[in-house]
Amino acid sequence: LKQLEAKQKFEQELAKTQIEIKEHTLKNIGWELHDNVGQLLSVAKINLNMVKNGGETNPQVEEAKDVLTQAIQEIRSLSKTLNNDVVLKNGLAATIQIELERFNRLKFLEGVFTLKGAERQLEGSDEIIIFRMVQEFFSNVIKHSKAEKLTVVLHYAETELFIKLEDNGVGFCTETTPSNSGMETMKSRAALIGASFQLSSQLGEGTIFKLTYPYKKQVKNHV
Amino acid sequence: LKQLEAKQKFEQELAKTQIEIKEHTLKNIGWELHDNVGQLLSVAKINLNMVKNGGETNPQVEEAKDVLTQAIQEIRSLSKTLNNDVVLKNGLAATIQIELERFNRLKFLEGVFTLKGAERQLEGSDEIIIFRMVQEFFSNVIKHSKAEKLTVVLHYAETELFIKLEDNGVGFCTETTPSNSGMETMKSRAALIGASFQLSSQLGEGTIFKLTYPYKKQVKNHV
Amino acid sequence: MYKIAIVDDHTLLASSLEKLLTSFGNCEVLHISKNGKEFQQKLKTTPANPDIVLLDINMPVMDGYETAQWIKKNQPSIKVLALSMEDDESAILKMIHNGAKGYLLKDTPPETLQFAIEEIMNNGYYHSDLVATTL
Ligand SMILES: Nc1ncnc2c1ncn2[C@@H]1O[C@H](COP(=O)(O)OP(=O)(O)OP(=O)(O)O)[C@@H](O)[C@H]1O
Ligand SMILES: Nc1ncnc2c1ncn2[C@@H]1O[C@H](COP(=O)(O)OP(=O)(O)OP(=O)(O)O)[C@@H](O)[C@H]1O
Ligand SMILES: [K+]
Ligand SMILES: [Mg+2]
Ligand SMILES: [Mg+2]
Ligand SMILES: [Mg+2]
Repeated sequence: LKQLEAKQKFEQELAKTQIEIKEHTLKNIGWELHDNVGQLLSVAKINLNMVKNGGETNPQVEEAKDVLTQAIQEIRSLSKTLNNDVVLKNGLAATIQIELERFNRLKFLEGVFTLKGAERQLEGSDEIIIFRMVQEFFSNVIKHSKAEKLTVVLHYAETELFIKLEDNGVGFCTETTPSNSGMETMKSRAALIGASFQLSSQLGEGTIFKLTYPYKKQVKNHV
Repeated sequence: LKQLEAKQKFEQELAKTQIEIKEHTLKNIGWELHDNVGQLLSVAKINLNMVKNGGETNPQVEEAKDVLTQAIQEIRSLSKTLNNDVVLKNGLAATIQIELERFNRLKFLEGVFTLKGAERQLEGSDEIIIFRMVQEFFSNVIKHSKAEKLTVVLHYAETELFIKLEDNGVGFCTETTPSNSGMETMKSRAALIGASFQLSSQLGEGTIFKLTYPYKKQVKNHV
Repeated sequence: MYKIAIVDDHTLLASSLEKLLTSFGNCEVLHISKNGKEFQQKLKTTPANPDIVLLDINMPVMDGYETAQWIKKNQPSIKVLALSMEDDESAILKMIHNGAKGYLLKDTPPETLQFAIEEIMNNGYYHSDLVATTL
């Protein structure tokens, strides 16, 4: 028993270490992108803005300027993605929305978000686990569905949170398709936070994911 | 007891979830940087290369091109930072080296790396924990030391790995300076992997960190 | 001639800005500093005070927030125009709170920069759309 405990403690510390390393990496990247790449692009733009051609504008220079403006904008959005990592900071709804915005921005598909009811702050750990489940569904949509549209409804009802995710892609036969580690992990994690979910799909009909999460005791309104 | 076990299982799953979210973020960033920002910059450069000015080169356009080349280079290096996250992939020595290269590149300080003996692959979890200890020392050097130089020696001896980290910064009084969470975590983690370390410093003398890690049973040569 | 000082740790960006300001014809760059501390030093050793400081935010040693606050307290006649990569609300609010008369992003078109300088010299402040929507 003692040995088992020690092993568990070790595993936990190892996981914490890995999170720290990744956080460190994300921070470095954010910093470098913003303070280094972003500024270099600003320098390039300042230079191009000074190009004088006897009053005439040069089409190539103008195009280069436009492209640089886009690149700088991309870098700003990327910083947003980086910060999105901290689920608790913005709350579940905003975090999911930022993910959808990314899909829209990169033209992966059209993401549509609806919030019903008043958002509540759930237990932090549960928000993280729910977000990761949503993220796994999104990954599946991107990887397998060929969908053009992804609809997300978050409904904060009186005693529970309902989430409905729906794609309009190729669908799959839920009876014959073996679930892989993605869906298996979802199942065990749903159980862990006392949530239940249901995945329904048919070939050619798109895929729907429905999750129900009953609130735990201490609930506050989200600011 | 059952409850404690359940709680531990939950904590572990939560940590895994967080690691997955961060990995997802890192992957997205890598992709977006490479396929999106990188491409935009290439487009800008192609445009600038087409600027004709009656045979004469325009100094602002030339400068903009140089700066873009730098930015593209930065983005390539960033991908390296992104991938460096996976400690086990390159082994401990290479991972530390990439971190030092980053310091050099961003002109934080001069990082000098020496490898003695033949590198061995340690247990994966132990490499991760050792790397994180080294990273914490590096963070302290950047945050507190005002050092211009950071020397790293990895010595793979017969039965143990010695690591020596040294900065030439302001130093601090180890007796009167309270250790914070950084150093405290280092202590408990060293114990966890059976390593011992020693931090010596004096005001105005720089700081030295020495770690000894006795190899465990199964050791292989690193490829 | 408007007398301008630049405070930015990104030396390449600072020197590009200097060229741009000089090209306006009515601006003269007195000095460039890599952080607030260096700027304080330059103020002491340079006879003429700048009318406007183009002030970056993220800098080592002494950042833009601290520098703006110091200027507000010790050199209130010098006008701060913040010039940063940062486009988030809290950065804008903090700089304006610390006395900045305007806030521009580093990739702002030159006409806007020139206009902002004119406005600050003539009216005491310039609030771009970015700032206006934040306040
Ligand atoms: N939205 C979807 N559209 C179409 N097919 C899907 C969708 N979601 C899941 N599937 C099918 O269900 C299978 C199982 O999904 P699951 O997430 O378990 O595994 P995976 O995505 O293949 O791999 P991973 O373990 O990396 O998640 C997929 O391989 C795919 O065939
Ligand atoms: N290389 C160094 N040079 C100078 N001072 C140092 C160095 N390393 C540590 N210190 C001093 O020792 C103190 C304790 O370090 P420690 O890593 O425990 O905490 P910290 O870095 O302040 O905070 P954190 O918990 O985020 O790591 C520091 O606050 C600093 O005063
Ligand atoms: K900045
Ligand atoms: Mg999957
Ligand atoms: Mg520390
Ligand atoms: Mg800066």
